[in-house]
Parts: sequence; structure tokens; C-alpha cells
Amino acid sequence: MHIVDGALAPEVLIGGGVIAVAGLGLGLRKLPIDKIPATGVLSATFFVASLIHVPVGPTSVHLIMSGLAGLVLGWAAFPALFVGLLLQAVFFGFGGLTVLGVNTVNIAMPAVLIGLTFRGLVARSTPKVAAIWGGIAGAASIAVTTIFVAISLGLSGEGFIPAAKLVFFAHIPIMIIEGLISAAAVFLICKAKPELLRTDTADIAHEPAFDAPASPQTATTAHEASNG
Amino acid sequence: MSSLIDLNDISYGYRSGQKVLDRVNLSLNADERLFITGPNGAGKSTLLRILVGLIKPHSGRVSAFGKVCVSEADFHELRCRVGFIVQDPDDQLFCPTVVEDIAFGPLNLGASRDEALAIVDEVLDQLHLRHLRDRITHELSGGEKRLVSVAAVLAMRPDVLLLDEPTNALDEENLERLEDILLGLPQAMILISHDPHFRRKLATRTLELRGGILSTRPAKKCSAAERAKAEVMEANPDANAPDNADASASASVKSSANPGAVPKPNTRPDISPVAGQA
Amino acid sequence: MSSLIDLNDISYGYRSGQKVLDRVNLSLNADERLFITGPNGAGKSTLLRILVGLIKPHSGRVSAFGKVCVSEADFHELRCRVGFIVQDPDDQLFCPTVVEDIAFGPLNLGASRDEALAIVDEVLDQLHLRHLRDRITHELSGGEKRLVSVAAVLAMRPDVLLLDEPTNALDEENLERLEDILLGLPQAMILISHDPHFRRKLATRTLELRGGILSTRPAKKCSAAERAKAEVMEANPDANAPDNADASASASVKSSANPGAVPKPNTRPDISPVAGQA
Amino acid sequence: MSHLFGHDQPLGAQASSGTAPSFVGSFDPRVRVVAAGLFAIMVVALHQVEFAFGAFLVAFGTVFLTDLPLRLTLKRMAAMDGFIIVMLVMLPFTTPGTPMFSLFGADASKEGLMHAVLIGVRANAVVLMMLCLLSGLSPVALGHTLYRLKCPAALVHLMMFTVRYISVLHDEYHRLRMAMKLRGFRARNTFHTYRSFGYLFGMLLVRSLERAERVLDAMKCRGFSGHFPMIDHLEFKSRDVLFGVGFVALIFAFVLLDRMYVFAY
Ligand SMILES: Nc1ncnc2c1ncn2[C@@H]1O[C@H](COP(=O)(O)OP(=O)(O)OP(=O)(O)O)[C@@H](O)[C@H]1O
Ligand SMILES: Nc1ncnc2c1ncn2[C@@H]1O[C@H](COP(=O)(O)OP(=O)(O)OP(=O)(O)O)[C@@H](O)[C@H]1O
Ligand SMILES: [Mg+2]
Ligand SMILES: [Mg+2]
Repeated sequence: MHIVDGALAPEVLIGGGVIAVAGLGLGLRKLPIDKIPATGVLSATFFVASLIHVPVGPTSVHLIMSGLAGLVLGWAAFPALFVGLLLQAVFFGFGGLTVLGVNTVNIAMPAVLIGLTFRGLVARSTPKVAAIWGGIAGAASIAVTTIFVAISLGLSGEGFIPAAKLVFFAHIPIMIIEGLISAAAVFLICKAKPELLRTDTADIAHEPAFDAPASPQTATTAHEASNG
Repeated sequence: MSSLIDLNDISYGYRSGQKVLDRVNLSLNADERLFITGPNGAGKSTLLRILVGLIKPHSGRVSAFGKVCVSEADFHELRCRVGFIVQDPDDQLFCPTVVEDIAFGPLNLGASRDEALAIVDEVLDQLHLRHLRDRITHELSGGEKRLVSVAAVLAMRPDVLLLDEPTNALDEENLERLEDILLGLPQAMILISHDPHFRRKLATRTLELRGGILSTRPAKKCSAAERAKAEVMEANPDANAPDNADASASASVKSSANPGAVPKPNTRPDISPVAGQA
Repeated sequence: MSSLIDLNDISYGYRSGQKVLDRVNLSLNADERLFITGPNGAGKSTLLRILVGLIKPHSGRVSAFGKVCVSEADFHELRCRVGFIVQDPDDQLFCPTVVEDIAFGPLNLGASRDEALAIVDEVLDQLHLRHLRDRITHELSGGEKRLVSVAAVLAMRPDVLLLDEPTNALDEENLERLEDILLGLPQAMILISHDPHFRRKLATRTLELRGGILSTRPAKKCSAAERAKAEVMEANPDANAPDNADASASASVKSSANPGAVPKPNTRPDISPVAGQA
Repeated sequence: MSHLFGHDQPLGAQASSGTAPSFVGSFDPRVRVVAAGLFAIMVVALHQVEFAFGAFLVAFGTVFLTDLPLRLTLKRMAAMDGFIIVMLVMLPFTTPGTPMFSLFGADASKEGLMHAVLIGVRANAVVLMMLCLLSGLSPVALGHTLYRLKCPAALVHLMMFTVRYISVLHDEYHRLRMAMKLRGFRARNTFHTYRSFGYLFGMLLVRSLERAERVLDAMKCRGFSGHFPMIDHLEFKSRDVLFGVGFVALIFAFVLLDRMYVFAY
């Protein structure tokens, strides 16, 4: 799913970067300071998902679980998945630096859109029905991601169009498997900890009565702490 | 009234109908090391979380240092004076490096960066952990994490310490080290522990939480092996001096009558087997 | 040869140069409850992981049930006959409900859904845990989780059990319950535990792992409190009968000479204090 | 694999422990991070294969100024190349242009081949230079660096929490996975397998959320009132300025020559 440095046209890179910055801005605005720990821990979980390999036919693929990230985190999925991609790029050499924006948009945007669409449905259903919706969300977010990847390739040159088609068809088994796994995960979450899906992160912490100072002031105090 | 912390008639349940705590009373006096035991799921951790205001009880009152705590601001102030060492050190050490983690508390208390760093070094020296100063928290071993989490709480110079199962998964060496550190601290503490030996060494008073009721621990509740041992003890009462802490627990739960009368089993200053690189 | 499991000259280190295990030999005979102790980080868990093939040793040989295990397929077969109960029951229970979790093992062994369900009910009855059948695993108490994780492993009908610190964070009631269950099981076991009392009650033989070397546990290595107690014991040798299990451990590590000679401290069938709803 | 960013990741590099840093590692991380970013942008902007190859050689030369283990580094590059090889092989056949040779009835164009080679060289150059410049930089140090480079504080703190808990959760995953294996589980193409993996991941999520709640509680117990401390040892020295100026000059030289080369055609 990761596109590497050097493949895409500059216009696509810049466009992706701009959308990614906007998405990050929006995501961070929906992330008050006392929700950062919860989002960070969940972001780490989704990073770990990318290290889990499941068999597909004769080979194996790693999980992405972006649909579930959208369901659980909502808009905060954008910065959460960005952090994962940044760490992968820098420390594993997967993806690249200049394409970071495009890769983030390709993976996080579908997650957020699908998550917001299906969240209500999943929250209102019994575990079995919720599992079906969760499965659809899991498969759909991979499908939209592959379409986005195909579009970024297609916009960068005619020569990529067959490759873009290949990307889409090669990912059909992955969509199915992500769907199945997401369905089982949603089923378990509905049984064991339905709060995880029922609300957005803004309500996850059981104690909303936390009087944090306004964030601009926070940032300056933190600066002083580090630079003083 | 000399008690540092008072809980009055605290009741709580996570779900409606559930009674995890049922009109619990507790008071902690200066110089006490109060142990709370009880079966899994009895609500011991819940009690401590209510004490520091992380959970609001359905009824009852928390007072600390002679002041009733009601609002979040009251509890914030309480939490700055009461150090809580939680069950899993991974939950407590959330900063990337040891020095940042230990400085977190003092910075929150309003210390400047340099003051905070000075406190960090002082605490690390006190616990002989200087060599861990610049390590990355997630690369520490389990025992090291536990000791650093104690340091992080001590850096706030708390007046009271709360420890939730501090001995879990510690080996004998680290256990002894922790015991020595705790014995050397002047603060009053509430400790939760299932380990009877740890309890016996440190406790000045032991309470048991069972069925939502907090009561002085009955002396006879012990396993066959311990019973056998107890019989042996009775035959030779002088052989094992620090062992009568349980028996000397005051009869009433709210024992503010004789606060200083309970003997501390051991009060040598903190000695640690590992030399720091000061 | 009557031994069920044999480790020969196992050496291992996670990093080059590190010697967690240094030419370790071990053999487990039928009807034994073999305890392994040692400080944190001595390599006890590593040893068990090598035994079941989760880690490949740098040198040495694992044989089980008279057959040398080499390939992953050999070890898969071994794992289907050797039940491993891991250190933290939270790591073992990952299915939404208890019944699904216990059925997981039999399903992996190729049982049909109905067969698996029949086994689940049988095991739950055996351990008097019938009332937990449809509970959500995540909401069980710590003690219940531990007992269910034992059930989940027993559902695979193992010939040998391995238990890594099964008593961590258990309260006294659940501890006694677990002791009773383990005493009632016919399987040979290897247990890792830091708890000397648990060890004393169950062990037929105790080994100590220290500095990479596995040796018969020396009798004198104990803390001040235990030493005090030991002195008391010596004064009244008859007062504490089941306490000599450690001393009766055979002198040589590979003690296949006298497999049945070690007395079992207690062999009553499984009795559980909680009544099942059979 | 217990510590993802610890001793198992030689390329992720050991944190500032006892050993002396390499030549590259001795510069301020801020200069190195910015340089890596500029280098990536520069390489992507190059049009000529020759210059892209030159950039690759520069990156390769830099490897010897670091303490990266050469073999492991090349192995990691090969892993990345494995990712893109299919696309690169297809490109000559799908790009219209002057036919060069044909294979199974499909014509390979010269333009397509050049494009494929260009992409391959660029990608390798960027990744290699990044690994070099960021060698010896732990994820924690990267966080400190980004913070000093005025990245939004919320984002940096989010990254720090992610880094902090990746190893905890990865260990948790590993233990669950081992426990499954111990009960005779083998990953196959079956429904049972996928359901089990779903349960596994769902359980990880549930547990991490509960951990997050406990972490926030622990933070409040230490008087958390809305900011995180950042304590680092970053120091900007004059040699860092020299390094920065030299690197920018190199990059400008590359871009200028690349563009002039176009006009020379
Ligand atoms: N967040 C929660 N939501 C719902 N129920 C909870 C929650 N936390 C604890 N409980 C329940 O409340 C009861 C008391 O839990 P608590 O953690 O206080 O017990 P404990 O005495 O600390 O046990 P342990 O010795 O296992 O640590 C248990 O039955 C537990 O299942
Ligand atoms: N996955 C790993 N990677 C690197 N080192 C490890 C790993 N697991 C364990 N170690 C190291 O190997 C040594 C032995 O660890 P092991 O877990 O076997 O000890 P143990 O005897 O089970 O300790 P405990 O009583 O704490 O459970 C320790 O020094 C530990 O730090
Ligand atoms: Mg508890
Ligand atoms: Mg262990």
C-alpha cells in the first residue's frame, strides 16, 4: 500500500501534502490534551497491527485495520495513522519521506470517512449485527484506500494505469480478509468493551471533568520547560 | 484530629445494584503502614481510586489533611500530596525517558526545569538508581521499572504513599530492596498486597476488605501451612519478633485513639544492596 | 527410559555473548511435580519456552515421550500433548466468552464443534467451574481467569503440564483452590514459582536456576524471615510435617534412578470449595 | 522482537548509550532531520538518471561515515526494492514510446525503461540517505528533535505515547500469539484462523484502551495539569552550522546542474 519516494508526480506529492496537513490540523483540533494518552496507546495498537501477518493463500500479508481505526478513533485516526506511517518510514524504510503526505491521505482519509459512516450503525446493533457492519467497514476502507492509491498513481503518469489496476485487483483477497478479521474484532469488542465503539474518543476517558488549561498556553509552558 | 486521611461511609458499585464498597470507613494516621488485603475483585484498588478522587463514590466523604475534598480542584490538591504507585509500572512510566518521567511530577507542582532536575538527581541518589537516569523507560527490566516508578512518586515529596500490589512479579532480591526502601521512608502509607510475608515485615496495621466491608483482619484466616507455623510460633514466642504486627492491629477500624502506640517493626534508614554511581 | 521429557545440554542467550542457559540438563518423570526457582531474569521462562519449541536453543536437544524433537512439526505435536499455562492469564484468554476460549484448543486439535463443546462441559464440571461457562472472559476476576486458563489447557487433555508462576496476584482462597486442583491432577508437571509455601506444599522435587546453571536447590538460600522460621522449625521438628519436600529432592539433577521414591505430600482427589451447578 | 526499537533493531539504532557516536551521528539531530528532508525533496526533483545516480552514490558514500552495518542496511534496501519491483518491471511495457525490445508480445519502450530506472534509483537514494542521516537516532530522540523543530506539540506527544507503548503492546501481542501457538494453533487459510486473529486484535484493542485509562489516572495522580515535560540534551554547535551549510550547498549544486543539463540537450 505504501508508495515509495520518486514515483509520483510533484503535483500529486504537493496535493497530498496539503490535504494531509489539513487533515492533521482537523484531527489534532479534535484531540484535547487529556485524550492524547488514549489516542497514543490506540495508535500504538494499530502500529502493532501492521506487524501481524496473516496467511492469504500461499503467502501472507500484514494487517492494516484502518477501518477499525476509523470506527474507534473517528477524526483522531488521522494523526494516529500518520504517526504510524512516519515511524515506519523513518525506522523501517517503508514508504518514503516526500510521499508521507500522499500515503497518509490514502490510508487515513478512507479510515475517517468509513469510520464516521458506520460508527452509528455499529454502536446501535447487537454484537452479531455489529460484526457484519464492522466487517463491511473493514473491507470498504481497504477498497477505498486501493482506489486512492490507484488515483495517485494514475495522476502521475499514463504508464502507471495498468499498475494501478493491478493494485486494485491484487487487493481483493486482502479486502475480504480484513473484512473477516474486522468483523471478529468488532464482535469481541461489542461483548467485552462496547464503550470502545459506542462513543468517540472524546468520551473514552471515564472522567470528562478534567480542567486542563487552554491549549495555547499549554504549548508555551511546555516550551519553557524544555528550553529554559 | 491527628489522622492524615479519613474515609467516611464510602459506598460504590460500578453497575447499579453492585456493591463493591458498602459504607467503608478508614483512617490513616501519621507513621502508619496500613495494609489492606482481601480476595481478588474485593474492591481494594477501587478504594484507593476513590481516595484520590479518580472515581466519585455514590455516597460518603473523603477528607485529607483535615479538609473535606469535594471538587476536582480539592482532589487535584490532594493528589499533589498523596503519591499513588499503581499496580503496573508500565502504566506509571509514560514518559519516554527516566529523567523526564521523574521530573513530570515536580514540573506539575510548579518547579522550574532546573529545580525539577535537581530533585530528580536527589531522588535517584536516595534510591541508588543514578545509573538509570538517562535510560529509555520501555527498555528497563520489570524490577527496574518498579523502582523507578517509586522514585517518580517520591520526587513529588508526598506526605502519604499509596501502593497497589507493589511486589507483583518481583524476585527476592528486588523485593528485599523495595522492602528496605519502604522501611526507610518516613511517610505514612497504605499498601495493598496479597503477600503475607511482605505484610508481616512492613505492616503496622492490617485491614481486610471482603464483601464490601472493611474490617480488622481476623487472626485465624490462614492456610494450613501458616497455621502450622503459627502453632510453632506460639511454642517459641521470642523466636520471631516482627511477626506480631497483625495481632497488634487495633480492635476498632477507626483507631484514632492510640495513633503512636503501634510499634514499627524496623526503622533503619534506607540501605540498598546496589551501589549508585554518585 | 521412563522420563517423559528430556532436555540435554541446552544452551541459549538472547544476545551473542549472553548466557541465559548454559548446558542445562533436565528430565521429568511421570508423577513428578518438579519446581524450578531462581531470581528474576534467571531464564526460567526461557527454559520452558525452549522446551515447547517457541525458541530454538543454540545447542542441545529436546526430547519428549521418547522422541527427539527437531522440526517445527515435531514441536507442534509436542505442544498438542504438553499443556503450557503462561504467566499471566490475561495473555491466555483472548476469546470473547469462556466457552469459546476453552473450545479453542480442541478445535485446533481437529475436534468438531460438537465434540469441542462436549469437552468444554466435561472440563468445566471437573474443575467445578460450570457457572462460568457463558461469562465474558474479559469480565472475570483475576482468580477466575487463572482457573479458566487452567481449564482451557486441560481441555486439550495434555500428558504433561507446565505452569509459569501460576500463583501471581492470586488471593489466598483462589490459591488454595488452585493448589487443590493441581494436587488432584494425575499429570506430571513442571512449575515455576517464587512462592516458597506453594512450593513446599506441592513439590516432589525442586531445582534452582541461577547464572545459567540448573542445580538442586541448596537448603540454606533463604531470606532473614525464612531463616528465623527455619530456626523455629528445628526446635520443633515434628510441628510441620509437609515441609520437608525441598530436603527430599534427589541429590543429582538427573534423578531417573529413583522416580517413584519421592513421597507425594498429598494425593487426595480434586476437591473444590465452590459447589458447581452440575 | 521484545523491544521493537531496542536491541532488535540495529538500524533503528541504539539510543545514546556509552559508545561514541559515528561522524554523522555526532551532529545535532535537528540538522540531520532537516537535511534528510531536503535531500529527499531534492532527489525527487531530479530529472536526469545520471544525477539521481550521483545522489545515490553520495548516499552510499555517507554509509561509511556512519556505524550502520553495511550488510543489514543493504538487506533492508532490498526489502524495499522487493515492494516496488513489480511496478518497475511493468512500467517499460505500459509506457508508450520508442519500442526497444519485446517480451511475450509486449513492447518495452525506452522511455518506460528510463522512467523505471529513475524511480528505482531515486527511491533507493532517499531511503539510504535517510538511514544514514538518522542513524543513531532513537525514536525518542526523534520526538525531541521534532519538538524543537516546532512541530505541533500535540502531534509530538502523540508520537511519544505511540513510541512508548508500541513495545508494551507488541509484547502483549507476542504473548497472546505464543499462547495460541501453545494450544496447538496453526495459521492456515481457514475461517477459524481469521476469526482467531480478529479476536486477538480485538482483545489487544480492548486491553490497550483499558491501559490508556489507567495511564491517564496515573498521570492525574502525579498532578497532571495539561502539559508534558520535554527534557533533552540537544545543543546546536558551530560544526552543525558548517554541516548544514555544506549540505545545502551540495543540494543546490545537484539541482542546478540537473536543470542546466536539460538546457544543454
Ligand atoms: N472499570 C471497571 N468497570 C466495571 N467493573 C469494574 C471496573 N474495575 C473493577 N471492576 C469490578 O469491581 C470489582 C472490584 O475491583 P478491584 O479492581 O477494585 O478489585 P481488587 O480488590 O483490586 O482486586 P485485585 O486483587 O484482583 O487487584 C471487581 O468485581 C471488578 O470486576
Ligand atoms: N525476548 C527477549 N529478548 C531479549 N532478552 C530477553 C527476552 N526475554 C527474556 N530476555 C532476557 O533473558 C533473561 C531471562 O529471562 P526469563 O524471562 O527467562 O527470566 P525468568 O527467570 O523467567 O524471570 P522472571 O522470574 O522475571 O519471570 C533476562 O535477562 C531477560 O532480560
Ligand atoms: Mg487491584
Ligand atoms: Mg518468567
